[in-house]
Amino acid sequence: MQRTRRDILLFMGGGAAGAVLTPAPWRLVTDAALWSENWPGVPRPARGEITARYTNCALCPAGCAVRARCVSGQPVSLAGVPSHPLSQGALCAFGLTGHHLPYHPQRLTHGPVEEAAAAVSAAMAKRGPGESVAVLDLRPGRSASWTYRRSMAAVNNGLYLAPPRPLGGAAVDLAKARIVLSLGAALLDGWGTPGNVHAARANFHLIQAEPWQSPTAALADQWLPIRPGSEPALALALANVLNDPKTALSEAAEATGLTDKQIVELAHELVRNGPALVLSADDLPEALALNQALGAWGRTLVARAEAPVPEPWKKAAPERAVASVPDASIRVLFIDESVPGDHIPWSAIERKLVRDNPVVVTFAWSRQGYGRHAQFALPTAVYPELTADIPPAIDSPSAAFRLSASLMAPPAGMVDASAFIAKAAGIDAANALQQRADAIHKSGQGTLFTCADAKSTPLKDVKPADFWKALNEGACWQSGAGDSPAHSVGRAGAPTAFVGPPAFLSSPQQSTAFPLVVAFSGPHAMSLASPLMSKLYQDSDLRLAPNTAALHPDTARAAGIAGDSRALLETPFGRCPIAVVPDSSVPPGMLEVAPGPEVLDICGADTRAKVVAA
Amino acid sequence: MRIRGYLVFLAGTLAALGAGWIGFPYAIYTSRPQPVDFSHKVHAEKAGAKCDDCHAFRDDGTFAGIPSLDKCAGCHTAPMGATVAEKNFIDNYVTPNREPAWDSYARQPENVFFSHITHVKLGQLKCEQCHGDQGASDKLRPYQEDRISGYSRDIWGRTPFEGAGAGAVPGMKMDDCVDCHHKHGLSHSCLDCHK
Amino acid sequence: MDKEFIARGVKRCSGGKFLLWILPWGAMLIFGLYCAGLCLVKGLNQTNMDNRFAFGLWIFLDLTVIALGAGAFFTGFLLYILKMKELRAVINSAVVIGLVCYSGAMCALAVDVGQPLRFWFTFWYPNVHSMLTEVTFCITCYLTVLAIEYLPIVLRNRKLRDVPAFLVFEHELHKLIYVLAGVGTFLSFFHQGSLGGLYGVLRGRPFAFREGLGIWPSTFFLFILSAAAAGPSFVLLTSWLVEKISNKRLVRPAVMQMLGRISGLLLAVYVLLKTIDTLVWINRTSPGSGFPAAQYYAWNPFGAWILFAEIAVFGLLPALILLTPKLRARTGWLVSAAAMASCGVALNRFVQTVQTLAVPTLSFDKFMTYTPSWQETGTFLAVLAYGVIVYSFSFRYFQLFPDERELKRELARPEEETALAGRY
Amino acid sequence: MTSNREHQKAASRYGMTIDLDRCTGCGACMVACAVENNVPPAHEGAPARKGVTWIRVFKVDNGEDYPANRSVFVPVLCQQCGEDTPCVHVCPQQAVEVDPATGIVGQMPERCLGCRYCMAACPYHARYFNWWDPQWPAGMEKTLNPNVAPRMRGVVEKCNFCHGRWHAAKERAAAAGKSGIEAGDYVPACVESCPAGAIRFGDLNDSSSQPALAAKDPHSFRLLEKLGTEPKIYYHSQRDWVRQVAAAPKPPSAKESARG
Repeated sequence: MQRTRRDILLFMGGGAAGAVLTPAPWRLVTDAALWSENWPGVPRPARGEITARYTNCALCPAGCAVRARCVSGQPVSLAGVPSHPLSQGALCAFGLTGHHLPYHPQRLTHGPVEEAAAAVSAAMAKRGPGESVAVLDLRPGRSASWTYRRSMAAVNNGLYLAPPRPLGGAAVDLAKARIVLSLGAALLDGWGTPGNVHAARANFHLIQAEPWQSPTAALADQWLPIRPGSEPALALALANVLNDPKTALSEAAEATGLTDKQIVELAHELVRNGPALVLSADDLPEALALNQALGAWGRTLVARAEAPVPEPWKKAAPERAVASVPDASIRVLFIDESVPGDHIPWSAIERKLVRDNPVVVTFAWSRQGYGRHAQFALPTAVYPELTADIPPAIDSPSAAFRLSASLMAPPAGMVDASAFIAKAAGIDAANALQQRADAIHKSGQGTLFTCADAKSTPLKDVKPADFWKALNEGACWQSGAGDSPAHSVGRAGAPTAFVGPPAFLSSPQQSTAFPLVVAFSGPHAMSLASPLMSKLYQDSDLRLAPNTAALHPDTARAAGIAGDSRALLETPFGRCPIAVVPDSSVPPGMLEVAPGPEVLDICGADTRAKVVAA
Repeated sequence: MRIRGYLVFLAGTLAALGAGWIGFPYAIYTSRPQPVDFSHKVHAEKAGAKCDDCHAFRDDGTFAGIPSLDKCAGCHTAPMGATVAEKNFIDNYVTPNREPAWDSYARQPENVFFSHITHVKLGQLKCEQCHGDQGASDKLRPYQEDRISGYSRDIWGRTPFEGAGAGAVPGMKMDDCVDCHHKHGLSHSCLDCHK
Repeated sequence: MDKEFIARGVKRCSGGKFLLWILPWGAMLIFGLYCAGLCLVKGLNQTNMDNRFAFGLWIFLDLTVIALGAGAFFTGFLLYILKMKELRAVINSAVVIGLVCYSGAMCALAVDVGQPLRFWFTFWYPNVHSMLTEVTFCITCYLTVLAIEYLPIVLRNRKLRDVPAFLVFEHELHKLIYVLAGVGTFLSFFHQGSLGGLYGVLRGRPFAFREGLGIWPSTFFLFILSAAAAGPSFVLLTSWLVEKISNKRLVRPAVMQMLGRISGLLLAVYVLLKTIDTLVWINRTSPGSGFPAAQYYAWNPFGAWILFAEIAVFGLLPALILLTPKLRARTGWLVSAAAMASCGVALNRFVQTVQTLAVPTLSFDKFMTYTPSWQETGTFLAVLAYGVIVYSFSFRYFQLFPDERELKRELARPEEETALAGRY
Repeated sequence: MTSNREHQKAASRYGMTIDLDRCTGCGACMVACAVENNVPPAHEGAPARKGVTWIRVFKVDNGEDYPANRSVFVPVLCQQCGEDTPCVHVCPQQAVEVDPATGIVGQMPERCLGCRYCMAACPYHARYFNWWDPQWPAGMEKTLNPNVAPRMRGVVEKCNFCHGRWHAAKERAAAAGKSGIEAGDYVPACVESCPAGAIRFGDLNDSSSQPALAAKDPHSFRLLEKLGTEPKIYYHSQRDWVRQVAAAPKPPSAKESARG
């Protein structure tokens, strides 16, 4: 017994001694280290041929030109197209990560298509008198929008609804402006076409009248920290001063927190250093009035032009604002949110629906958004899968037509909103895009910019087939300066009737129930952006996370909230939970909110709100 | 008794040496055959193909590596010879249009950036210099993969302790790269080749 | 049942009692190992460290235990090189402490790195300019030395002596002891220094950065000195603790006082140099790199008090106590002074590691705070428990205090002895 | 050897200039960087300080309360220190080095032990540790950049001026038979992506390059210049208070703010 144990020990000892003299132990140690550099859980990027393909970003009306770097066809990174006439090679954070959207965890992958179609036709058939069918188009001005308008014209009592457009749908010629007064417009933070704005920035003096120090305010030549919600008052006061220098300004001064002197000087500055331009965050009639008073109309502010459309399309339903629809009157409502656009709080839409089970069909690529409220949420392709045209941006004085051309095939089972709605209305809208392109080509006006070679060629010299091909490779058509005015949109043919004093829409004293003015700290698309945007709000302090609000510590204390904490955001439209961050750079009486689906349900343009401890 | 002790000890040592030097180098690799019984030799002679006829460079200078199926299908839509190998290839891959799952002997790890064109065009290296006489081989040798690190034996075989190793293929380990770069005074930093 | 393992002529408590004593520590160890396992398997996301607080509890632990473990090399140095024969009474205990501290630190480090599988890179591709390389090499070597020094203690175990081969081996080893002591001393001096250099070289962290004497920043030498000062204090402290816990007399008061005197002496020198160094740093080094030193202490809770505590309360004060023969003679004073000295060195290591990372460098930095996660704390406790367990076993089965037997005989009244014998 | 001398001649010191008067804090650089370098989205519920952002834009303000409060956005990336680079000499196993050919401070994830000593050494907090294995939402790994290897958990990484792009540029040059690359062939992702054109990139050895010019501009500054680490990132601002951000931190102010 004793003997053998001893032997075993000796044998093992010898073994150990021998093993050290063989590759085995050393190789095992090395291999273990090598394994650590490609162990499971670390993905391998696919290799393949690297190509550049071109398209236009569909994530906002700016429609910046995009150069996609593709590995065997799959886009792996996006960049701007230098020397592009509209976007000047710039792309925003959202655009740069657009190619992630198809893989968004919130992606809507399937929906009850047949059921929806059946329910729609049934509801349309047995509609009561005065009950309407409506399409809510969050991105008006597309060819798809025309399809909707034609469809709604085809059905009786059909409505085409769109969110109000800033500046009443007028377009802006920044290049001509020498002084710009921005009433809270995020001029340097996503307004219009970033590239275009930054290119023009050097040539105008920027005055930002805004209660909080937005990124734009921080970089403006002059920041006027006015009272929250007093933008209309300021615009109106300025307009009045220009029309009648002896106007009493005390009320305006009171509302804005500026002195009479400041207002008068501002007015003179605008005139002196013109051509001037006044921009506003929301669609303020006052802003239009001021522009008119400044003689901006026709110089820095022009009617927005649209690319020509085929004659037969002209028989289309007019564009209407949701607010103008009588309550409880919509039986069937289609909402197209396949591309992010301006936002209307759901609660504002809901009240327009008939009380007894209305049929609401949303076309969206994401599970967030209106789909959460509709009984039929149908999945659509998403940029960069879909092929659709992009309406001209607010800062493009000339008409433009470009496609967000598909860079990758959408997954099976995706629905085309316009086809669905056209079918429901019984009209034929097949290949509308190509018809539009042909119509444009027939007009023979303008020039065509092709991305690959960065060349502009007169449209006259381009063959129809080539035109269509070029469009599908991201090319951009622009109407030239001397062209006969293309189709113009909105109620911007001339500015709205001059708004006379003293109609203060909203001065801070007014609503006491909801004392706080809501300012969105980012575009509405924030909550539907690439997962990588978490770099900006989770890995850094750059943006507020969706459904988060920053407010002045005093405001927070007044609401009984201490430090970072959860709270309830309450507006006339309802309430939702939010995270609260104290930030002494936010003015008292204001709430800086990062849009998230829940917040957007209850917050719209110039909403008042209050925060209560949860 | 004492002698016996030494003998037992020695036995242990020998056993370990044997296992470590003979058994281990084979045990550490898994080996699998290539999907297609391909002969470089035949293609070099019959088709008179040079390496970069099939292993081509793309326009941007990147290396396409193992040709994709359509390249083969260019000639092999229908059998050209009477070999079983070709018939199998056509039946299993060309007709169903299925890419063969080739195993690349020389595929470097993910963290390595290797530019063929730099070495071929600027460095004036012959393919054989790294890949050996692969081009003249009549069969594809089985692909050997390290069980633990998961790397091909060609790029991660032949540790200083291990014998001659797989085939007559020269090394494609980091040391081999570094040696050559040193010789030509081209070693600046890790980032030259690592990504 | 383990009687035949216990040295002749000394009394140890019953196996059951011993088990009871070990049990809680064992539990702690097991929990700690579970925590460490989590960190190894799931990764360091288990800890509360982050990109700004890249080091945390563990590094503090490593530096501290290694400083306290310095007793091993320094006592060895005094005994074998400077021939202070009296210290033979504690050398074994000191060696065990050293072994425990160093091996514990090594284990903590293994968990602390993100890729433990690559531990050998440091040896295979060493960057000779890095203090961490010095540390790694020295600690590894010294750990080996300690293991060899520990071997004879083990082999002198009553049972193991039966094996003749072991006896011979032990005897041979013993001849080596002087060489070992020498090597050990050199190694430890060196890596204590490197540990100091670790932070002293951080040009990017003006709070820690110190100017160099030769190729090493001043902290290099301060760490050596502080460790040498704290080491004997800690040996003293542990010996006293063991006496209390086991309720036996193990070391002659004279030896204790000697340790105290040495510690005090070195501590005094250390405090002097540390003060000079701090003044140079405040008036030259720190402003030189654009950081007025005053502002470091504007960040609560790390006010100027911490500097005062480090130098005066836990440095100067114990030094004075240990240097006054009257006070030194009183066990209470002696031990509490030793305790303070040990705390002082711990505090110094804390400042070096944690406060350095806490104070901002960029003007838009925030002051960083950090609290270890339970996984971190668990791992920390594991090292502690491991130490206690190893020491307890060594004390039970090996001759850690050679004088124990004679001291026992000197204990005149037998009945008291029997009375004591029952207790642990 | 000839090639060696040629390389010495060709040696460049890449640097950057960032115009703080143009930066709108849109974050384009941060996401573009993450896309280019295969940096995964923030880990579910992880704190900000555990995130990996090779370039990170800080919101810095003058410490005043509303309405006197003024803020500026400061993009901070690896400053590519040129003089006794703090992170290089601390690394125990040569995982960090300055490339003599480009002046770029390189970090080798596959050599990194994850000891994080370099992070403690970096005054700019420009180094990031992979606390988790990288994770992308299902399918998103299809969009990874093949020129950059994703890093595994437990290693440190940082900005290397989009070295993958440098490789690509070199290869394109090689295809054209050239051994060197022209200015403009190689531009990091953040520079390319900045809509405001606030970030400019170039070779400091080329006196006509933007950074080289910025180095002489009185309104340009570098962060913590007094540390003497010769960073290659130059910041620029006409605003005096903004240039103060280069200096060491002021003692804490009473201002309560969880952001910026």
